[in-house]
Amino acid sequence: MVELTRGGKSPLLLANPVIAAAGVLGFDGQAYRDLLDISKLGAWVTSPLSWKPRGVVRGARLVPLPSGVLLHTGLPNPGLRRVLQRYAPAWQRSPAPVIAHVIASDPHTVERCAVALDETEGVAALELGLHDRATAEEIAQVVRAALSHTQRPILVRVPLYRAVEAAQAAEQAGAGGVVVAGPPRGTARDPLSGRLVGGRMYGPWLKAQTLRAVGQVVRAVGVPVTACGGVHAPSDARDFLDAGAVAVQVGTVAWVQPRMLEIIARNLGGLELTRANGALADEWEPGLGQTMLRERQRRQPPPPPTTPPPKPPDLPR
Amino acid sequence: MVELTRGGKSPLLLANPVIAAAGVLGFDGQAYRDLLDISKLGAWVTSPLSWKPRGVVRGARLVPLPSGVLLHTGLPNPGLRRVLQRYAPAWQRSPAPVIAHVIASDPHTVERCAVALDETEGVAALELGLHDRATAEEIAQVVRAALSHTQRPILVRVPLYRAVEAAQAAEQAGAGGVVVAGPPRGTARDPLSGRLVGGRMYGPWLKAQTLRAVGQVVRAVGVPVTACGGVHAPSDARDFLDAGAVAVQVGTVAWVQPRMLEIIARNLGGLELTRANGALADEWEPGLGQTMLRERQRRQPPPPPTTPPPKPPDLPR
Amino acid sequence: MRETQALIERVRRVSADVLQIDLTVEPALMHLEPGQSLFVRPVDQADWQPYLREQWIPVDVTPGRVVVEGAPTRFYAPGDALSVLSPVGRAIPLRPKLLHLLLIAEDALPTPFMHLARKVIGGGVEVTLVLRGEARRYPLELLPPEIEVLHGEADWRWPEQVEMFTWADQVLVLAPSYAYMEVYGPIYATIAQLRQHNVPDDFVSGLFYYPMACGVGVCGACLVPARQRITACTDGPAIDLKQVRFP
Amino acid sequence: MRETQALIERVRRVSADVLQIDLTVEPALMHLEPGQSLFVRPVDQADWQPYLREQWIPVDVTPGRVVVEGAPTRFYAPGDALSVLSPVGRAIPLRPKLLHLLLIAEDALPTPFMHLARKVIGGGVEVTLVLRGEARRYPLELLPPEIEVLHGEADWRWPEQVEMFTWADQVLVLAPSYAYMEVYGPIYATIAQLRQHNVPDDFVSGLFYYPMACGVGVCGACLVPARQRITACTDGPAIDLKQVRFP
Ligand SMILES: Cc1cc2nc3c(=O)[nH]c(=O)nc-3n(C[C@H](O)[C@H](O)[C@H](O)COP(=O)(O)OP(=O)(O)OC[C@H]3O[C@@H](n4cnc5c(N)ncnc54)[C@H](O)[C@@H]3O)c2cc1C
Ligand SMILES: Cc1cc2nc3c(=O)[nH]c(=O)nc-3n(C[C@H](O)[C@H](O)[C@H](O)COP(=O)(O)OP(=O)(O)OC[C@H]3O[C@@H](n4cnc5c(N)ncnc54)[C@H](O)[C@@H]3O)c2cc1C
Ligand SMILES: Cc1cc2nc3c(=O)[nH]c(=O)nc-3n(C[C@H](O)[C@H](O)[C@H](O)COP(=O)(O)O)c2cc1C
Ligand SMILES: Cc1cc2nc3c(=O)[nH]c(=O)nc-3n(C[C@H](O)[C@H](O)[C@H](O)COP(=O)(O)O)c2cc1C
Ligand code: FES
Ligand code: FES
Repeated sequence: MVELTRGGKSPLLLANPVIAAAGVLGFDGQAYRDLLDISKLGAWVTSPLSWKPRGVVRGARLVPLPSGVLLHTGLPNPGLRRVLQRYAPAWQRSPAPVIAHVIASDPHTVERCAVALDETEGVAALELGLHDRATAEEIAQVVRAALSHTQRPILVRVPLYRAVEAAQAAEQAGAGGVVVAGPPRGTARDPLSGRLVGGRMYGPWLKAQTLRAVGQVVRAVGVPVTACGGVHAPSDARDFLDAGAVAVQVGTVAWVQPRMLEIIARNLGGLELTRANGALADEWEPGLGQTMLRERQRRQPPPPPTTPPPKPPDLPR
Repeated sequence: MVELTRGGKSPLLLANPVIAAAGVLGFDGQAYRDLLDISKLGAWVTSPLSWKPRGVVRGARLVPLPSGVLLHTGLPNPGLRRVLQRYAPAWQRSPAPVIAHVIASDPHTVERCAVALDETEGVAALELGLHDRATAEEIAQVVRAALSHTQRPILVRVPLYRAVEAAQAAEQAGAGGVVVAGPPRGTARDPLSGRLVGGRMYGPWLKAQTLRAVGQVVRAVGVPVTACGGVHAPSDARDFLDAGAVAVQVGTVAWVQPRMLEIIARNLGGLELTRANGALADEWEPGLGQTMLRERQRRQPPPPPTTPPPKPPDLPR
Repeated sequence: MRETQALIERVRRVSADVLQIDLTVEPALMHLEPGQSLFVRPVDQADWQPYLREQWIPVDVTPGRVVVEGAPTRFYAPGDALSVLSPVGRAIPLRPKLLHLLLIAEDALPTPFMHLARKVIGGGVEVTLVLRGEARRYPLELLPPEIEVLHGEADWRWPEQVEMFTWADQVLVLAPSYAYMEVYGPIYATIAQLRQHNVPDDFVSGLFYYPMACGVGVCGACLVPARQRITACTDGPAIDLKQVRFP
Repeated sequence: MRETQALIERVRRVSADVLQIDLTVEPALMHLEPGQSLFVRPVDQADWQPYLREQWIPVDVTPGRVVVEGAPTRFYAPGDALSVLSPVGRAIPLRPKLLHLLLIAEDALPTPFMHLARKVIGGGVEVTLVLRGEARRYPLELLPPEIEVLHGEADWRWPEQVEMFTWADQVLVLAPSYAYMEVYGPIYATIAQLRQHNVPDDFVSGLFYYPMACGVGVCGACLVPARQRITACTDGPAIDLKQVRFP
C-alpha cells in the first residue's frame, strides 16, 4: 500500500501509486469509461469543486503549443451542492477511491465544502487546490479550515513556481500530504482570433520542471509527496518515484492516449514490492542506461601486469 | 531608438530591439561570425562572467526534451581578468553594442567586476544575472554594489519563477531596466547514462511562460522591460512587444537556425516607427487573425429592415 | 467512444484548400451518423507533436471505408496507421417531416454538411447550400449534383434570406470557430424576428467545431456559451441556437 | 562554418543498426576532411521536434556527394531537403610519417573511422581496426578490404594490446559518449605505462561525440574535461588523451 498522507485521523492508503489528476475524469469519473478501467488506478481526483457555481470563461480557451497546449476554462462547475446531488452516488460506487478537489479560494468556502464532503460517503480524501499567489498565511488558513471540519485526510496541491514554500506552509498547518504541482500559467496568441490569451500549460516538457520541484519539496517536508505534471509514460512515473515521490497524478496524456493512464498504473503496480527489496532503478526497467554501465564495469579487461614489459625497440616518438 | 534603461547616469539606447542573449555568441561575439551579421542586432550580451574562474561541471550536460533541451554547464568562464585580456579588444571593435553579463553571486564579486568593466572600453551596459533564489535584500545589495562602482547602465536579469518580486526589488535598488527572465531549471533523465541531471530548460514552449511573466512585470515596474525566453520567430518577438516589452533577447533558436537572430532583428527593425503611428499589431504582420475579424465586420450584410415582413404562409413548426 | 486503428488508403488533394483521405476502418466505424467525427493521431507519435488529436470529419461512409476531408495540415501518406477515437459527437438532429434543408457555410469549407447532405438527398429531401465569403472557394464538383448551390459574387441579401428562411424546414449554419458568435448571432436574430420569437426546436442550429482536447466532455476546451453546460465534443457539433447565449 | 542545403538521394539500411544516406551537397562540402561532420536538420522543421540538429558523420566524400552513416533515428526519405551547418570539427590530426594506424571501437559503430581509413589506405598506411563489445555487430562488408580487423569473440588481452600499441604509430579510440572516461582512461593509462609516461603528442586520441547544441564552441554542451577549455565541436572529434583530465 502507498501512504499518501501521514498523521491525522486517518491516513490515505492506496493500492497503486498512479492517480488520475483533477479534471481528467470529470465529476463522476466516467469520462473515459469505455477506454479505461479505473479500478486499475490507485485513485482519481474529481474536477475542481467550489461552494458556489462557476461559469465558463468567454473567448479562446485552447491554444496549441510546441509539444503541448495552453488551456483556459475558469474552473467551471455547478457548485458543490449540485455536484453532490448528481455525482455522490457515483462516488460511492466507484471502483477506485475518490479524492475531491476543492478550489481553496478562501477559508470560509473551504470550510463549507469540508463540512459537506465530510458528510458524503465515498470521499476518500480532500485535495485543496491553491491559487498561484497563495501566501503562507492564506495556506495555513485554508488547511486549518479544512482540518477542523472534516475527518478526511487532507492533501494540498501547491503551485509549481512556489512549490517549496507552499508545501512547507501546508505541512506546518497540518496537511497530511502535498501534491507537486499545479500546472504553470502562460500566455499565448490564439491563432484563430489573433488575441493573446492566458491559461494553464500542459505538455511532456512540463515533467522536467515538476521533477525538479518534487526533488526540492521531498527534501523540504516530512509528509508524503505526490508528483503531478508531465507524466506521459511509465518511465516518467518511475522517475518521480526515484526522486522521492510516493505516487503520481496523471493528466493530459489522457487526451492523446486515454489508455496510457491504465498502462502506467499497471506498470507501476508491482513497484512497491520490488523497491522494498532494494532493487536499483534499472532492474525493474531493463534497458535503462545504468545497466549498460554496470555491464561494462563487469567485463573490464584484466588490469595490466604491474611490471611493464621490456621496452620495445623503435618506438615512434 | 529603443530605451533599455531609464534614469541613471547614461541610458542604454539601441537602434534595434533585438539582442543576442547571454551565452549565445560567446565572450567575443564571434560564435556565428560566418552565419550572422551582428551589426543587424541591437546589441549582444556576453557569456556570463565571474570574478574568479569557474570550471565546467562533470557528467551529462545535454538532455533532449520534447521540443527543447535541458542543458547544464555550470557557467564555465576563465574569470573576468582573463576575459578582459583576451576579449576586450573585440568588444571595442564590435559592430553592435556589448552588454557584459555578470554572475551576480554576491555584492563583493559584483563590485570587483563593476570596477573592472567600468574601466573597459566597449562595454555599453552591465546585465546582472540573479540566481533562482535571490531574495529582495540580496538583489538590492548586488544592484547597489554595481551602481556605486560603474557609470554604465545596469540591467538585472530576474528568474522566471519570481519575476515580479525580483524585478520590483531591482527597480527599487536603482536598476535602469530588467530582463525577464532567466530560463527555469528542471531535472531530466539523461538517456545515455541513465542518471537524473539538473539544468536549465530551453525550447519554444518557454515563450508562454515568459510572456505571462513579462506581462506581469510590465504592470509592476516603471523601468523598461526586456523579454528573454522562447523567442524563436519574428512573431514571437512581436508578441513580447505587444505585451509591453521594449526589446527581446534571443537565445537557443541560434542552435536550430543561426540566421534566425538576424531575421528577427531585420523584421523588427522598422517596428518602432510603425508602432508610433498607432498601427495595430496585424498591420505590420498581414495574416494575423485580427485582420480577418475586422474584414468580416466590414462586410457584414445590411441589417434587416426594422419592420418584419408579413408572416409567410405554412411556416413549419 | 471506442479506440480503434485505421489505415490511410489514399490521399487526394482535390483543390488548393481541400484534401481528401480514404481510410480503411474497423466495422464499428461504419455506423457513424452525419455529424459524428473521428478523433485521430498517428499511431507512432513518439514525439508528442502535434500534441492533440485532430478532429477528422467524414464526408462519406461506406462499408469498411471512411472518406474524410479537410484543409491540408500536415503530411499524411498512404499506409500510415492512425489511432482513432470515435464516435466524437452526436448525429445532427433532423426535424420531423423534413423536406427543405437549408445549409449556410460562411468563410468555412462546407465539409461538415456533406455526409448529411448525401444521406438526406437519398431520402428525398431538397437541399440548398449557401456558400459565402471564403466558402465560395470550395470546389463545386465535390458536391452531390442534387444540391442547389447559391454561390454568387454578390452578398446574400435580405429578400433572398427571407425567402430561404421561409422555404426551409430546418437551417444549419457553419462558420470558422473564431466567428461563431458573430455569424450565428445575427442569423438567429433574423430568424427569431421573422418567426416572431417563436422558433421551433432544432429549427436553426450552428455547427460548433472548437479546437478540442479531451473529446469526452470534461476538459472544457469546447464549451459552448449557454445557460446549461454544453460541450461541442459530446453535445455537438449541431447546437440549437435557441440554447446559445450570444454576447 | 557555412549553412548550405543538401538533398537526400538514397537511404540504405545496410544492417539492423546501420543506415547509409547519400546526400547531394553543394561544392563547398567536398572539402570535408576525415573527422569533420555535418550538423543537420530538416529544412521544413516547423514543429521544433527534434529540437537540435543531428550530427551526421561522413564515411565517404566524392564530388557533389557525401555518404553518411549512422544508427537509424527518425524517418528520412529520398527527396527530403536538409539544412546543413558545416564543417563541424577539425580534421583528425595525423602523426608525421604515419605507417601503422590502430583504430579501436568499443561498444560503438566504427563509422567515424571510415572516412579516415579510406583516405590513409590510399596513401599506403596499414590500418588495424579492433572491434570490441557492441562494435562487433558492425557489418564487415562495409569496411575497405585493406583494413585488418580484430573482431573475435574473446576479449582483447594484455599481450595482444602490448603488441598492437607497440606496432602502431598512432592510436584512435572510440566509445559511446556515456563511457568515454571509462574506456579512454584505462587505454591511455596502459599506453602511458608502456611508454614510461612519455607519450608523444597525438599518439593516442579519443574521439568525442557528445550530444551538441550550438556546434560553434559557445554553449558548453560538449566540453571535454581538461585543464584548458576544449569543446568537442570545434576542437574535436579527436582529442589528444594527454590533454584529458580523467576522474
Ligand atoms: C488545472 C486548471 C486549469 C485551469 N485552466 C485555466 C486556464 O487555462 N486559464 C485560466 O486563466 N484559468 C484557468 N483555471 C482557473 C484559474 O486558475 C482561475 O481560477 C480563473 O482563471 C480566474 O482567473 P484569475 O485571474 O482570478 O486567476 P488567479 O490570479 O490565478 O486567481 C485564481 C482564483 O481562483 C482560486 N483558486 C483556488 N484554487 C484554485 C485552483 N486549484 N486553481 C486555480 N484557481 C484556484 C483562488 O482563490 C484565486 O483567487 C484553471 C484552473 C485549474 C486548476
Ligand atoms: C543560462 C545558464 C545556463 C546554465 N546552465 C546550467 C545548467 O544547465 N544546469 C545547472 O545546474 N547550472 C547551470 N547554470 C549554472 C547554474 O545556475 C549554477 O550556477 C551552477 O549550476 C551551480 O549550481 P547550484 O546548485 O549552486 O545552483 P543555484 O542554486 O542556482 O546557485 C547558483 C549560484 O550561481 C550564482 N549565480 C549568479 N548569477 C547567476 C546566473 N545568471 N545564473 C546562474 N547562477 C548565477 C549564484 O550566486 C548562486 O549561488 C547555468 C546558468 C545559466 C545562467
Ligand atoms: C481535462 C483536464 C482538466 C483539468 N482541470 C483542472 C482543474 O480544473 N483544476 C486543476 O487544478 N487542475 C486541472 N487539471 C490539471 C490536472 O489536475 C493536472 O495538474 C495536470 O493534468 C497534470 O499534468 P499532466 O497533464 O502533465 O499530467 C486538468 C487537467 C485536465 C487534463
Ligand atoms: C549557448 C547558450 C549559453 C547560455 N549561457 C547562459 C549563461 O551562461 N547564463 C545565463 O544566464 N543564460 C545563458 N543562456 C541563456 C540565454 O541567456 C537566454 O536566457 C536564453 O537562451 C533565452 O531563451 P531562448 O533560448 O528561448 O531565446 C545561454 C543560452 C545559450 C543559447
Ligand atoms: S474537448 Fe474537452 S470538453 Fe470537449
Ligand atoms: S556544441 Fe556548443 S560548445 Fe560544442
